[in-house]
Amino acid sequence: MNLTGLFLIRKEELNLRSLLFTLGGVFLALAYPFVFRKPFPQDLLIKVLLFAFLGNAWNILGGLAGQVSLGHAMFFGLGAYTSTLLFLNFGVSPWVGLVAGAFLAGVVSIILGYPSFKLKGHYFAMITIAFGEVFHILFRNVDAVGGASGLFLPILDESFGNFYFGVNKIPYLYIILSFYLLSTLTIFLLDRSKVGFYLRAINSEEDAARSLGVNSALYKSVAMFFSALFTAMGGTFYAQYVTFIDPPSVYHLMLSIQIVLIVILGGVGTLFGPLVGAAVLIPLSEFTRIYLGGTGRGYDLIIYGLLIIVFAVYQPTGLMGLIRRRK
Amino acid sequence: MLRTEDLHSGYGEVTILRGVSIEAREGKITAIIGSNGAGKTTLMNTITGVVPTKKGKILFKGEDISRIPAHERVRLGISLVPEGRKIFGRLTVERNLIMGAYTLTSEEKFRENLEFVYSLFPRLRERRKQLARSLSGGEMQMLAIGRALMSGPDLLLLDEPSLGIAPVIVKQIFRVLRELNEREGKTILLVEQNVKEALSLASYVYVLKNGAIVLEGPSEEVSASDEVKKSYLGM
Amino acid sequence: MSALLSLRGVTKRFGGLVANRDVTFDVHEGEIVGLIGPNGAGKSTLFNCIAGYFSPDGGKVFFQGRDITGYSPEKVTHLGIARTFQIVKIFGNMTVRENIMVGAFCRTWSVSRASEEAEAWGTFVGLGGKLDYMAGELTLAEQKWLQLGRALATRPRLLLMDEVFAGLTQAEIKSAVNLIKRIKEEKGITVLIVEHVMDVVMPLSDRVIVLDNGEKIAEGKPEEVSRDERVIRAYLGEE
Amino acid sequence: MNPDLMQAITSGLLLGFIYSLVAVGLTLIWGVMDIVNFAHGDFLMLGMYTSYVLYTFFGIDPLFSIPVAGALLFVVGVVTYRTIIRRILDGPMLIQIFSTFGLMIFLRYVIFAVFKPDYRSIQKTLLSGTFRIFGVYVGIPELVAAAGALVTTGIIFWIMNYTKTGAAITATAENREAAQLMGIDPDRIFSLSWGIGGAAAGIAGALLANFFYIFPEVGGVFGLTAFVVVCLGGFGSIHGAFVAGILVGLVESLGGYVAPPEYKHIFVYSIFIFVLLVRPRGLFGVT
Repeated sequence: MNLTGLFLIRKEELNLRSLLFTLGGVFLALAYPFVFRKPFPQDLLIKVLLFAFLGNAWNILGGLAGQVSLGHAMFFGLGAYTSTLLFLNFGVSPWVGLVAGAFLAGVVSIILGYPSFKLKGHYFAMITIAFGEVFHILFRNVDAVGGASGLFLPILDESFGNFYFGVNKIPYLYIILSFYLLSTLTIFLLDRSKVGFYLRAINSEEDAARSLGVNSALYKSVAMFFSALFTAMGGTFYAQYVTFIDPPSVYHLMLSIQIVLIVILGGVGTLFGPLVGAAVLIPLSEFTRIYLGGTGRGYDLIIYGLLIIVFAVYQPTGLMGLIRRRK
Repeated sequence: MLRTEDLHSGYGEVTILRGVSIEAREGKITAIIGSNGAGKTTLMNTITGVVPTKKGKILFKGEDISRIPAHERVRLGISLVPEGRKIFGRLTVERNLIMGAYTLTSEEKFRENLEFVYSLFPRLRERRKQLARSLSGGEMQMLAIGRALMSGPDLLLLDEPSLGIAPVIVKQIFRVLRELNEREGKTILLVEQNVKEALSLASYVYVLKNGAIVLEGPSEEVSASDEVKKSYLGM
Repeated sequence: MSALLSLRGVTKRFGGLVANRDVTFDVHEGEIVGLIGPNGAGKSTLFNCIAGYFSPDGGKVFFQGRDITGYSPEKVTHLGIARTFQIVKIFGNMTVRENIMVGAFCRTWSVSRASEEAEAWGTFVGLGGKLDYMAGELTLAEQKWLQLGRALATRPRLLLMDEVFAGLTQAEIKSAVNLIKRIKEEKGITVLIVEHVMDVVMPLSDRVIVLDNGEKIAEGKPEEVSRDERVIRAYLGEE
Repeated sequence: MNPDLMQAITSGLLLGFIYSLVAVGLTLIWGVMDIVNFAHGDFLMLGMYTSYVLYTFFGIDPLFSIPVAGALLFVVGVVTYRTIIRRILDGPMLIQIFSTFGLMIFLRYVIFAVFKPDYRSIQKTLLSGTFRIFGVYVGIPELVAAAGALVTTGIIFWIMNYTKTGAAITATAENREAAQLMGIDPDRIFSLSWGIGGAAAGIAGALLANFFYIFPEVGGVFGLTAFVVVCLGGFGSIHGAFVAGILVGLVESLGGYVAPPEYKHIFVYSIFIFVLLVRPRGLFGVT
């Protein structure tokens, strides 16, 4: 069997125009830090790409397989804590920590996911909240992992090997860009393989899928594994970028919510939805925080809340749905 | 009392009834027979408004009710005993009957109807404090009929009252229906698979097939027709 | 001749209700068998016991001599039993081709291979011109053909069909009957049809099995069965 | 018996009655229309702030704010149903989840913006002080709150089981179509359920305001606990929520007794996970 046969690539997806479009996008992202040289806009793009990446990760489970998780912060936190603790305690390179954290999150996701997959709809969403909260409480209270006061990464030599670049944001930008591209490519290929067909079938009519020989528990686990793996990578990236982690910043329920919200805003199950959602929501929340929320009064979150309600009621297919309708 | 004219309806995109015109005459029992999937239940649900009318009219006492919401049609005097009974298992027998009288405002009328239903089905009185889900299939069917009678309807619709019930109870239920018609003068429209019972009970019969009426007439004529045998036994 | 599918004393209860009681019958290779009975006779329950959606409380189900009692639906499909659903369950947000491909993936990992098979089966069930339509846009009848094509793409030896004719017009029923005959004759697939409407199944079936109140009350050639006193009573009511 | 243990059991019991009341409101909405109200805890928070505002600006003792909070949150519940829930009732599950999530965030941070994140409390109320019985200290506000919660739960229980309206709610929950055939307007029943659910949370909040800290995120704690209670009691079961509320109150309190208090919620969530996986219909749920 030849490898190309494993993926369904339609001609219209590989024409010159979409290729140019993608390359153009990548080029713009690469050139961006040379146009916007201040830290704020650079930081903004890094956050947009980070959340687009997390949105992609969530989309594998939520968008493709249709399993709504509201506990993805636990994988993010696992990634952040694994690499940080390995480095602080054993001097392990954050890159190794990244792999270790991703793998750990993947394994945890299967252990927790397999029994949970028999729960449908709201019940699955609720058990993921509970798992997420248990992780949150545990990390807040166990002193060996820093407890409530969190963990600081020490200042190191700025190098790729150390995954540390001080105030220079450009390398971080390129790293998260490549993460994002990697996740997008993975979803693109996954979606066009047998696994993708199976996940969409499970999402649409699980009983019918099973009647066609789809082992739904197995394939949901596969989706959960990839989803957790990427989310944990995002966690490690965050830890290396911000150099400080504590339970409220990496394990909070609101983080899980924010990831899902970005996907909903962009369009659930779409390839570029998370990027569109992040590109709208992250700047919106950053700007409202700066211009309205100087005293930490949470105006940005009021707008968040309203946006969610409005989108839920009037535009459930997200921004991608809007764009498509225009066509 | 009730007449449908060129009635079309179905679920979403799917059309199941394709131009059904029937009439339930006042004081008579009318039956609609037909096999599974013919559209009998859809017809009942369209008359009560649970399934929306796509085209055509439903005239009740001369007025077109096809655009009135389902929950308001009860007040007009239409009551259905739904397929599969659909009793409220989490409520007691008596509270099921209270639900049947939901639209009644007069306490006196309620008492009267309750007494009437208990006199029709003494078994229900014995079990009035029990949760309805603990009843047997036959008792549930009695409860469903009693519940439908609680609103004091002018037109009683029944969807497959004999389904999944022991033959003895079926006989009893059909006897009650006959009584309701003969003594109380209730107008009844029922849908049945149990062809023999339906033909003996009703004065006028329609045969529904694939969402359309293929045969109609007084029950003696219909029972003599070969068409019925053919539809049911494939001979 | 050993049987392709054998049921031996299958019993299924729901709470106090016995949906199937001690049902025993065989289906042989190359047959079209009708499983008929009035509403509530327990046909669907029995069907689900064979297809792996219910686990029987008593008795055994054998397929090609292998005990498959209590197997999961996906495992049953891999062994060579495919099914359709009475209430159509298509993947509405996927195209016709993609729907059938999900079935074809049962035997291959190759997308191009699955796509080719989807074309072949799509054409076989008469949807050749609509391969790239969204399945949700099809008419009810077309969705039923799609279910059939999708099930066939798993390359079954036995096809279970649950009330395929319900809700179809006369013309559609005719083409369904033709299709089922072709499934048997051209593809050599054994068919078990669960059906309520007798007039369609009788001429189509080589043999019929009649259920009433969860029990098998008759089995045999269609013309014999339709003369059977118990069957007539079950259908036309108690005397 | 060990006095500390007695103390833990007593406070767990008192808290449990409040949990029951909060959960009864949540389970009612869930049972009737299969919708999870993630903003339920924030309804409770609004109830607390109602008391706070009436006390601070008008000098009304929180004891008398209880009916006001109940009425106000009844309206909030009905408005929520009419503006949001009605539109998403048949929508995809993800959207159903997120619409009330959006409401939760909105309510929480409107209060946050108005009242700042500070922890507040109402001092010098009519109900203050403690008394000692069998070596156990019992706060009068806690005791009154527990009694109030018990009475309110009792009233809801009575409505559901002994009135025609309660029967109509149960009937609609069980079979919407059959309820319509009785002449019941499901839309009205849904609206009413949201009203009662909101009022239960509002009253619980006003009862808590007598002794509990008041802050914008307080709903988070109670909301999540209410989910646990509802799940344990069986989704949609009123008496299940009542019993489970008391159990969860006890587990939380005893958990804080046997292990460091920071971990007490772990016990609660563990029950939640365990019940979901082993017996998803809860202790008293109907399938």
